[in-house]
Amino acid sequence: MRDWNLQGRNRDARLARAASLVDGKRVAAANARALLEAVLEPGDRVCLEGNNQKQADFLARTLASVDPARVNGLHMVQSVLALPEHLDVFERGIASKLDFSFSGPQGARLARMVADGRIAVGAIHTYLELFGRYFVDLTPRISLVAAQAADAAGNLYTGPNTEDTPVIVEATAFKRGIVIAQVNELVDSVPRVDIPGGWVDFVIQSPTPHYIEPLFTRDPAQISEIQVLMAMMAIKGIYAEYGIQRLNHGIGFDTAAIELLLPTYAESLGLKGKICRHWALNPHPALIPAIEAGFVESVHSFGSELGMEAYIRARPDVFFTGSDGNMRSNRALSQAAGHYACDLFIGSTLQIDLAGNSSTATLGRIAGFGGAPNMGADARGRRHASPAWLKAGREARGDGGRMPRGQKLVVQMVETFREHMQPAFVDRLDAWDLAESAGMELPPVMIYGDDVTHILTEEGIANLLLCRTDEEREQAIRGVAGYTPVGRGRDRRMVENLRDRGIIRRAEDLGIDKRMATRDLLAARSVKDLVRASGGLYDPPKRFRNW
Amino acid sequence: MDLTSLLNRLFPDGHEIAADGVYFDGAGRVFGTEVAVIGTIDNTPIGIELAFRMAGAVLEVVRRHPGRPILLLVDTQGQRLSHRDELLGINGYMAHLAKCIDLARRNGHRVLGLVHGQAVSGGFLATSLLADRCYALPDAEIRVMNLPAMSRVTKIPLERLTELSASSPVFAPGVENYRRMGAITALWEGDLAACLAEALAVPTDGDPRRALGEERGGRQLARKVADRVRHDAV
Amino acid sequence: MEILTYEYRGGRPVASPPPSVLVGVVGSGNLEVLVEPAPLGGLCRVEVQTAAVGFGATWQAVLDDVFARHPLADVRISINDVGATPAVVGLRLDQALDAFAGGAQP
Amino acid sequence: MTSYYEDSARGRLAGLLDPGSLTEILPPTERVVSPHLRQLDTPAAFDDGIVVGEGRLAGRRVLVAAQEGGFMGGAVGEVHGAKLTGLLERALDTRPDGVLLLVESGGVRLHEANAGLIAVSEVMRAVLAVRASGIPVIVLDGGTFGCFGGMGIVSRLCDAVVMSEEGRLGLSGPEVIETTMGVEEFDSRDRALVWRTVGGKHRYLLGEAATLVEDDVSAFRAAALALLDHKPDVSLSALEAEHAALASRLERFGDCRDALDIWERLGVEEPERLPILDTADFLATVCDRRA
Repeated sequence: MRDWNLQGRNRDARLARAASLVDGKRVAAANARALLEAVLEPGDRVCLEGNNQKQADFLARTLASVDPARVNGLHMVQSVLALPEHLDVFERGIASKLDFSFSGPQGARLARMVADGRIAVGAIHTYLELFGRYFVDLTPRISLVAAQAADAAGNLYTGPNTEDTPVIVEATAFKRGIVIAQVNELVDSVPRVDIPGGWVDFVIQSPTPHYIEPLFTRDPAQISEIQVLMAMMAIKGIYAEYGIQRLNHGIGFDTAAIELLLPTYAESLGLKGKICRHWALNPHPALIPAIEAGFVESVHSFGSELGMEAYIRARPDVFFTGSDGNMRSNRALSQAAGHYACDLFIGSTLQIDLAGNSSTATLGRIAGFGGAPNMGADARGRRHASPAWLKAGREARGDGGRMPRGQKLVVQMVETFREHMQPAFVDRLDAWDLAESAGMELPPVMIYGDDVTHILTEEGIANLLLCRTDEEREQAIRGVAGYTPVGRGRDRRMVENLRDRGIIRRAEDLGIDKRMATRDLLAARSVKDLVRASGGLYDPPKRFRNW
Repeated sequence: MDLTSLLNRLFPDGHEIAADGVYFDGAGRVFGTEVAVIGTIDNTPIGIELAFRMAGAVLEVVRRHPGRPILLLVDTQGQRLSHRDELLGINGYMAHLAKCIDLARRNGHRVLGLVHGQAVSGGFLATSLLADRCYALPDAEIRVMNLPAMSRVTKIPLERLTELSASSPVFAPGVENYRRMGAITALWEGDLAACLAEALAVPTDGDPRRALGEERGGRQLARKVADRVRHDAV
Repeated sequence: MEILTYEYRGGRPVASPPPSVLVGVVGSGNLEVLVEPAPLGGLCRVEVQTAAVGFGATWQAVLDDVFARHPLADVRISINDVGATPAVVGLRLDQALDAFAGGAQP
Repeated sequence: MTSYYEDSARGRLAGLLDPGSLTEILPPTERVVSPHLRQLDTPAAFDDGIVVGEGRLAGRRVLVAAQEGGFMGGAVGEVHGAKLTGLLERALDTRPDGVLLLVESGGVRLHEANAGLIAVSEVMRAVLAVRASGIPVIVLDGGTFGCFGGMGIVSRLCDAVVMSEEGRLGLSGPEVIETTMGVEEFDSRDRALVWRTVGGKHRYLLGEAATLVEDDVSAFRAAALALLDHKPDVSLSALEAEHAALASRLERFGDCRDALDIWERLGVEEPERLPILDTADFLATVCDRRA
């Protein structure tokens, strides 16, 4: 008779091997390496928690220090490669295969190691895809996660940075895997239960608190007047035009400028209550003035942001907070919310081609995707209507009697030249060369051209929804590509025609006086202004201070 | 040159100069003239204590020996680079030293500087560069920054800096460059006592360095520009 | 460093121009623009000193458009540039030439 | 309210002086640029990063110099320094009510390091000559790049320093100390540490800054005006008093390793609160606590 519980029995065997190291569920930090060597088996699929914010850094160091003779050939399935240890495990032969989403800080080293054959990459995913595969064909055998605190029963309290922990633990615990958590403190009772103790096998108090990167903090002092101009165009030419109520913003100074113009410029246009009410967004400090001005009704977050804790606690009507008063973030759910429940995504990119495909890939770096493609893609499965979604759909499909359907607004916002005069518009994305050199099956495209609805540059807005032919689309893109070679290659007559038809709109077409585009328009011009706007509740990380 | 032989050569008629670690002061006699001496050795970094101590010594000369010439013999690799010195306002201590030297000048003390080891940046600024005249021994070293470090900071290729420094005295380390720029009046060689006596005898008036730099072809613009700003009608 | 010169004809002189207008700062990604009246026989002359080498065609395109917006004659425009993007170049020139044509120092 | 921190040198002067009263000497149209930058393939500025001229402050005659931090961090080169020296010497001839130095400088410009270093020493002597002639020299320090190197010394040679809390004043910049001595000595990325070490509030508490104002050009204007009646005193007794004050600073705080230790020793309650206080609250909190 077939044994239907091999996984359970294997789990029991692993736990038995670790029995001597455990006191209840607690394992001393000094025994962490021994624990991993006891419970891991060669070839295991391992999820090491780490994203662009929170890091299970102690467990990462510990995993990188195990004996490769005992633990090897691991298959890492993790959101982000952020720490050197995430690649050290491959260098030491502990792991050999990788499925992941994002590797920004380690992108160059990853590319070298892939080229050297030290890492076999399964696939590069978006967050939601990878989380999805945790429940289908990439279920972790062992998960190494991070939390703020644990009690004796193993109940975990994550604090505001809940992030990926629930989805990782759920996938592991309910498939007879093993969950090991590093925690900053051991407590008698946790302030709230983010992960039930029954889902957690081992708890280790780490010698130092887990690292959190303040990735979403943008110093308003660095926002340029060009970015102010582009933000004015976004607000007047897109947000007001479509009545955008529910949205997500990418990271960057371009979108921070929009956030900081809501209480000033958008207010002056009478848009309060008409735009930007509901957000799937990390708690951007730059959003504080808009929240205080009454623009924002709700914000659900993928993760938290360092320094925003007290402010979030004091604004429970806006943020999702627990009985302890602190935020509960959740990357998987916020990604789903951003995909299905938002009408607009706006973000920056590095390169856009003539078909509107955009990519942040550069040669010699495998950076991955993160969550932007989940936000920056039309939700084909969406069925509920909203005015913005319907208007976009009408513009795309015309009134030709086809089946009515809406469309998500996906806006790419770029200056035509980046730093050092690198053009943002190109004939051919670097992603093609990267795919070739790294042996990828697909060029790593962040947002596909057929999902992009608008391209916004300092020269104007190209509404791709209204383009009816590939040629129109190309000229619309060239028509906002400024003085880049792509922009200079425009057909001037056709671009003027597109402008007459409202497909291309310049600042003056939108009634925007460029001379108004100064930093004086920003609701906060420094991090200190943000602190003031928060009534002293925002406590920025010290690297962002000038006081 | 070690301090003892330097002092012996400067003051063949004898001196009472006491050293305390890297610091020394006292007086020496050269051809019958009593000269106050304040200085340091061992390329010492000048932190707040040392700046303060030198300032005190200058004030002491002004109080007790009106009119006595002062010879600065400061050997320094520059200001002390430390968080604690910045915390306590090292720039204020340096400025205080400079003010004391200037006070001495205004009160009729001839102030001379002699670079005998190193003279670098802030340590040079607050001391010998404030003297009426500054001299140097030929093997002394004067700089703001060496060329490799300068290349790193300015991102200008080292080869380019090296090549240009062969003809331009404007940025590269070197006593001769500072002489051409007018900051070093002359190099002292041979009979140092005679050099000192001669320097003490030359009348001084105002800050001659721009004119000197122009005359020697090291600084072509400083005098012209300063004069225009001073005198142009507006 | 590269030095570029451009000349435009067909503009009109400003009736009572200010002695000069200066806009911007010679800092990274920025530039300074100095505009002065000059007896150039109806020409508008632009002299660019730029740290970004090899962008002559881009400058030409940007300046063509600037001249189309501000067709001035007997004007000398001097630029010190540290790799400013065309967007910033256009902005500074608009600021400078608006002020010049308006006859008042900004 | 116009932010002094964000403004350019020319913008600051425009807001500081009586409207239209500035007459610039060697303006950009004269094109007195640094010849040394060109040699090193580096862009020059038409004013070499400093504006000098004559103007009026509430009707009173002043000479002014404003360094532009955006150009090479306000660093002093041959022309830049000579403009400043010439301006100070002009005061000896024209005897204005005061000289205002709007400093913003990382110190000596490395591309012309020797010329810059000597120029700073000429500025130092010129400042002291102007003060000795009875004309006050007032420093305003609230720019983005702070005031370091030789200009940090120059600032403390003057009659008074007006700072905002955003302003910084020191000798060696934190990055220089970190690069040379290591991150343990001074972590330049820890901006809270940087500001409580060299920022306006600490400088005010130590007595290095005479006045602390909001980051507002008109606040700087008011503070500068109030200081114009200051009578320079460069006598032996004045320097003896300064010497005693610096001795007492060394004695009281010489063993302190952080500004918080100093503030605590000054009798400030909850010193860790000081950085976040608005200027007005800060001044009220520390009014009788300065060194």
